[in-house]
Amino acid sequence: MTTSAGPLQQRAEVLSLKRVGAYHHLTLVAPGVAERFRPGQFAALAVGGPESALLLRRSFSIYRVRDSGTYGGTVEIIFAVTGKGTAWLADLVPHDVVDVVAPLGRPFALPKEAVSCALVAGGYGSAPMFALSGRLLDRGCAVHMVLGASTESRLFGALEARRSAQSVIVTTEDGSVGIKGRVTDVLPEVLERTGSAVVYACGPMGMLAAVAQVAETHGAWSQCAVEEAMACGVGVCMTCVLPVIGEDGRTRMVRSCVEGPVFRGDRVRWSDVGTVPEGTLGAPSGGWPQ
Amino acid sequence: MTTSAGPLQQRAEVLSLKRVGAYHHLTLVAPGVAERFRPGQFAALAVGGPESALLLRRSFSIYRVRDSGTYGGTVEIIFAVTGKGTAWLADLVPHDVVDVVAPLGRPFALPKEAVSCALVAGGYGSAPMFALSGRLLDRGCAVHMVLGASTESRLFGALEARRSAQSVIVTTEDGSVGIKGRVTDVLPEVLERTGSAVVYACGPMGMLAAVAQVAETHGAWSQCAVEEAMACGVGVCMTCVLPVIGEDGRTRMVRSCVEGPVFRGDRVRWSDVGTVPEGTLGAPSGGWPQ
Amino acid sequence: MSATTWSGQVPAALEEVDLRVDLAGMRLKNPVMTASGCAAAGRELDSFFDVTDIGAVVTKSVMLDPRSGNPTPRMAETPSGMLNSIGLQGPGIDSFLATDLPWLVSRKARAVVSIAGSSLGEYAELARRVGNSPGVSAVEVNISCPNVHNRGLVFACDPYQAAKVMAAVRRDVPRDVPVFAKLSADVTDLVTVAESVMAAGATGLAMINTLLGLSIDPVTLRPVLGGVTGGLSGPAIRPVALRCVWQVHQAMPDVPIIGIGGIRTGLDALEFMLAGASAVQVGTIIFHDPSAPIRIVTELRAELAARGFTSPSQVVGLAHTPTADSLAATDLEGLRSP
Amino acid sequence: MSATTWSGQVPAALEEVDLRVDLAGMRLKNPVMTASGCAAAGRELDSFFDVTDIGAVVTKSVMLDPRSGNPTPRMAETPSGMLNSIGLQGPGIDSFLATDLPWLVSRKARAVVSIAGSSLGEYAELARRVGNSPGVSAVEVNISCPNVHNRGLVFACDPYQAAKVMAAVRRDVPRDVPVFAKLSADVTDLVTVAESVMAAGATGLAMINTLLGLSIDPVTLRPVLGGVTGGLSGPAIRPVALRCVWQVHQAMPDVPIIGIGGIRTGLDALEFMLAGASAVQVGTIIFHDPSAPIRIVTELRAELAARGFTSPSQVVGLAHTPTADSLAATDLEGLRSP
Ligand SMILES: Cc1cc2nc3c(=O)[nH]c(=O)nc-3n(C[C@H](O)[C@H](O)[C@H](O)COP(=O)(O)OP(=O)(O)OC[C@H]3O[C@@H](n4cnc5c(N)ncnc54)[C@H](O)[C@@H]3O)c2cc1C
Ligand SMILES: Cc1cc2nc3c(=O)[nH]c(=O)nc-3n(C[C@H](O)[C@H](O)[C@H](O)COP(=O)(O)OP(=O)(O)OC[C@H]3O[C@@H](n4cnc5c(N)ncnc54)[C@H](O)[C@@H]3O)c2cc1C
Ligand SMILES: Cc1cc2nc3c(=O)[nH]c(=O)nc-3n(C[C@H](O)[C@H](O)[C@H](O)COP(=O)(O)O)c2cc1C
Ligand SMILES: Cc1cc2nc3c(=O)[nH]c(=O)nc-3n(C[C@H](O)[C@H](O)[C@H](O)COP(=O)(O)O)c2cc1C
Ligand code: FES
Ligand code: FES
Repeated sequence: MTTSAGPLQQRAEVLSLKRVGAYHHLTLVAPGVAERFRPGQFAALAVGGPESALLLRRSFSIYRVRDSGTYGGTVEIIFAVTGKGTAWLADLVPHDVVDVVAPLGRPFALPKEAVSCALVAGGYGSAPMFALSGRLLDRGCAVHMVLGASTESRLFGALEARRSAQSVIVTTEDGSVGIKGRVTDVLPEVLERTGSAVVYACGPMGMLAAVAQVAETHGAWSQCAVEEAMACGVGVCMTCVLPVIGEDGRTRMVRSCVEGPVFRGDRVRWSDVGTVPEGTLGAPSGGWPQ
Repeated sequence: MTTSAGPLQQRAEVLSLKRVGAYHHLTLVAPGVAERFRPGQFAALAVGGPESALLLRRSFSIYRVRDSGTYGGTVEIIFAVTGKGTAWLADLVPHDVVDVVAPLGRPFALPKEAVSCALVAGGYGSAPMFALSGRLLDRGCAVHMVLGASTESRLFGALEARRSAQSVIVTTEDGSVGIKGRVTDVLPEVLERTGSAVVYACGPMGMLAAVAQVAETHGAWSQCAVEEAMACGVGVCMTCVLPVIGEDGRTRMVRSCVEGPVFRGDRVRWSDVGTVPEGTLGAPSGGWPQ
Repeated sequence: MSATTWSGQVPAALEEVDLRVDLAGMRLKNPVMTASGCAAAGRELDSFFDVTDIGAVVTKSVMLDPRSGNPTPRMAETPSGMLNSIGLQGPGIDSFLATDLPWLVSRKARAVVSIAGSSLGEYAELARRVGNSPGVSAVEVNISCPNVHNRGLVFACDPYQAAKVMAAVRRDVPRDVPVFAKLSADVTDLVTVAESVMAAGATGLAMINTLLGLSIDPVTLRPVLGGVTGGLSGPAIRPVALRCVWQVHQAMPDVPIIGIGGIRTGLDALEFMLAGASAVQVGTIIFHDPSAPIRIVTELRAELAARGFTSPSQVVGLAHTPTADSLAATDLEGLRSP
Repeated sequence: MSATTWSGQVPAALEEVDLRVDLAGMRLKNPVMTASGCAAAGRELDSFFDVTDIGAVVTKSVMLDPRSGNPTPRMAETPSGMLNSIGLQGPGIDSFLATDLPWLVSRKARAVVSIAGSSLGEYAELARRVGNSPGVSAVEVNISCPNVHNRGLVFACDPYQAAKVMAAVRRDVPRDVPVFAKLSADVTDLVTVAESVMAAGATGLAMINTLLGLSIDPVTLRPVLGGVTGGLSGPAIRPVALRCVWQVHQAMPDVPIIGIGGIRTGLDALEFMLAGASAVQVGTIIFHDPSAPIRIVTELRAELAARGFTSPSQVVGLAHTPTADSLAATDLEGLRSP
């Protein structure tokens, strides 16, 4: 039965598409998404047009939603062009129509108390962080942001971050803006200074692994939004799995589209992503590949 | 070796796309085509965009070419939406780009003397007739047009015909405009009245067969532009064949893209199209299918 | 007779079309099912459409024990298709019977349970467990998965081995529960495999499974998939799947066939039925459009009505009859898409 | 060793790349050829690019006698592919040798002549005629065409029959002219067929031919093609073709393979070479883009250079080496398309 809490599938009109540094900022008219949305969820877009040879949807963190206004509800994403599908998206013009399914996946878990939180993002990984910081601030949490990228043009939302957080630190690997280095170079200091109880992270797998490690060292919880290739995005195909340790201590290959994309950082077996570690439920003995 | 007389392949910008009755009139910027073009030739357009699942080009008679002007050379076609590729074409907007190969195929043969000619077309089959009439008039020929369609909206160029011909007769099957009936109902009278030595025809296969028959009965030559499904349009695939009788009296399966689309009406074995008639060069005994 | 209805060419009203079918004794609301491995056990799709509104849910092939599946990446997009190497990840039969099946039953959805084993004994054991579970409408036997990390020939590629599996399964599934053998197209002679599993007791055939394929990563210069080769599915394989249905229906016109492979629209479903399928399964296109199964039900109704048919049974195998051929295509131009 | 070059990751300059290859003793300007039946005998394509600038022109399979081919329709478009049932229309060997071949020779193009017979005797006769004609760089033996109206098994589907054809052809073609067997993927066990034709004297393998498919006309409700079934080609089949090249190269790493199937870009060509092909053929995509073969030559050069390779021979089969795997993909992000 269609539930009102579930994802919506709709043909959404393009309201605007703008360049932001190395990225594109796409706004789609998609009524009903805002009401269902929680930060950390994603949208899956069909690409290539009506005669497309590209069969699979592309997934993007939801950056922002609006529940009404002049154009009805909207949903916004930030994307980088990395292949055919995103190249097609980057050519959209207002009034074009895109089939979108949203919101999908499990959102960031919010703390019950008004604690201090660190939001750490790499590249377009900052996209979901602003909606998140909004909800955290609403709950009286203090928000501290650490945004990193390889270079300035790949940094998203540094200005917006100043409005969304008590403190903001920017790092770039080439030093073109902010501190030269990686987010994890500054994160320990941030955690110590702010006493953050929770670390929220979104970015490349390597960064997430490192952030989860730092959080653990500092006795903080971590909530990491992963990015695994997804064929369906809705939980039916089993392509998007990664090894995650359950409550029972058992490792399982878990679907990142419906049981993620947000996971507890201490639950994901980061260094085993891309393998089936020995001892995983149902794994051949010795794990796979050997 | 690339010859200057051969077809050109180019990424052509859309200059305009307009509705004309049930059809669409597409103008593409395609320098160099006009210089090579002769009436009866066609253009092959790639459809579906960069990620298209539609592999094959769509062929269209060339309606008009211009060799320069504000926009450089242009080529124009008239098309009906009948499937996925033409539906995609109908959605083009100015500045979109279409990969086009043109001009292709053998043109209408022109008479050496200044004789009277009848130009007979069904539906969008009139598209190539205006360029043809121009060349005939240039040679001092008299031009008489007969344009037919199922209904008024499917008649193309009736007004333009008045400027291009000494006489014009229009027929529609539903009588919505002109004489109720088919082009072949009026053709005998036209041939008698005008004493035409050559009949040029473009339209559905059934119409061409009937026109060729009428021409033969009246002792006129006929030149018929056929429309067979084409995979390559350039002579390399052998999909577009139909049974044609050669100079030697032998029937061969002949490529309509390079040895046509214009054939002498008395050479095509109209009633055997879609088969391999017995006696065709290389046919199994009894023909095929039996 | 159907050909007459067709040549009559009086379009039917949508309400006149009764989509119910009898598939080897199974009564289905309509002939559209989900394909195994493309709908999990139905639950996730229930937020996109009511899973009781389609013909049946075919569940992901279940094995005896829990199974982790292959390492990632497990997918690669290909032109109009995709490769997958899931490696039959699943919870094992105990968990399936305790959790997944009861949900389908409680929803009153038609459940077709797909089973996969790595030995005859496993197939027999699965057949016993599944066959005796209430609420199972039919069993589909996956003998053709090319992804499993078993470098021997898969069962489906050998008529003799395929028949042994079917015989073992048939023995342990109650008579009134139909058993479908799911075939692979990656064989030299499909009809022989089909005949052999039918002789071994299959009630009908489901075809086709994915084709074996490979894709190479332009960055690592290695195969994309963790499992190296994978199964090709989606519209790209539709012509191959249609050919398989055609060939087998031609050889065995009375065998119930479920057509599978790249079905995207109601028109595609109709093509499979014309070629000889009594029902169809919708797989990969669900990933593109999670509401595809129900959309295809609606579209199939419209395609039938437009051609003057009032029941899917009227079109099954119709493309094999020369009657349809004699129709003058010109009268039917209005039916050309779009 | 190539893997070292690669892991060095210093992009090469375009001029540094030497595209020449030695294919079973044939020296080619570059590894890109046209596929049989998709370029006629080269003449028509010469108005889109200089046919001497590609590796070779493989001519449409020629038979002993002139042949009318199948009735139309002979094609059906399918998702990212097409079906054809040409039925080997052609002028026969006499006319071919009198007209088509001399044109290629006079243009100084590399001519690979594809032959097709319906009996061993015909193959032998064709081999004799073609093998002794000056200007033939190699012979390709089409043993796998599914279109011909011969309801028996095609030669390519039976390792024994396939070997007999190859032996007959090899006997009659001069030693210094390489003979390639063109294989069909529509078999249960491709490696066995490959081994068997190699044992019978083939110099190398060309793979794959089209897959057998079918399409149904929504208006007539009958198969679209005059020949009922047809051959599926184009990007849709590329993953299957790549898998075939991979499997055969894995089993017989020293056998020269020409990769064929859905190649659209230089990157696709590179994928085939990584999987084990020493050269490639470009088929259906020519219909979409008549200048595709020369475009692919240019693109292949760029793809090689970007990865620090200076010769196609450095990449042949590289995807099988675990070395390439150990490269950190993150350093290579710049190579991801586009
Ligand atoms: C939950 C989630 C959230 C994401 N959020 C964002 C975001 O906010 N902004 C953004 O720019 N990108 C985001 N991505 C990555 C984005 O989905 C890919 O960049 C995109 O799918 C690439 O498509 P393409 O056609 O351009 O590339 P191609 O290489 O042509 O894609 C081929 C196939 O691989 C998949 N694929 C390729 N790269 C990735 C990737 N990095 N992650 C997952 N699948 C991939 C594609 O979906 C497609 O199925 C997210 C991915 C996931 C799973
Ligand atoms: C020489 C020539 C000249 C033509 N001139 C015109 C013209 O001036 N105006 C016009 O509207 N149409 C013309 N046509 C027909 C036009 O090519 C088809 O209408 C068009 O290809 C249909 O494409 P589609 O994708 O909309 O249809 P689909 O049915 O989706 O096409 C599927 C495949 O069938 C082929 N096909 C379908 N219908 C036809 C057809 N009638 N003739 C040939 N191939 C077909 C397509 O090219 C494509 O390969 C001409 C065809 C030829 C061969
Ligand atoms: C991701 C994925 C998983 C699949 N898993 C199974 C499976 O477990 N059992 C099975 O019999 N078929 C499985 N299949 C095959 C499909 O059921 C179907 O036969 C095939 O994909 C062709 O249909 P399609 O093109 O509509 O997807 C799977 C296919 C895909 C794409
Ligand atoms: C129209 C057409 C005609 C073909 N004719 C032949 C042929 O005569 N001999 C042959 O060996 N292969 C023939 N083929 C197969 C191609 O050579 C090639 O093996 C196949 O199409 C796969 O490659 P592609 O996807 O690049 O087209 C033909 C293919 C097409 C599309
Ligand atoms: S993407 Fe299909 S299950 Fe997660
Ligand atoms: S369309 Fe290819 S030969 Fe005519």
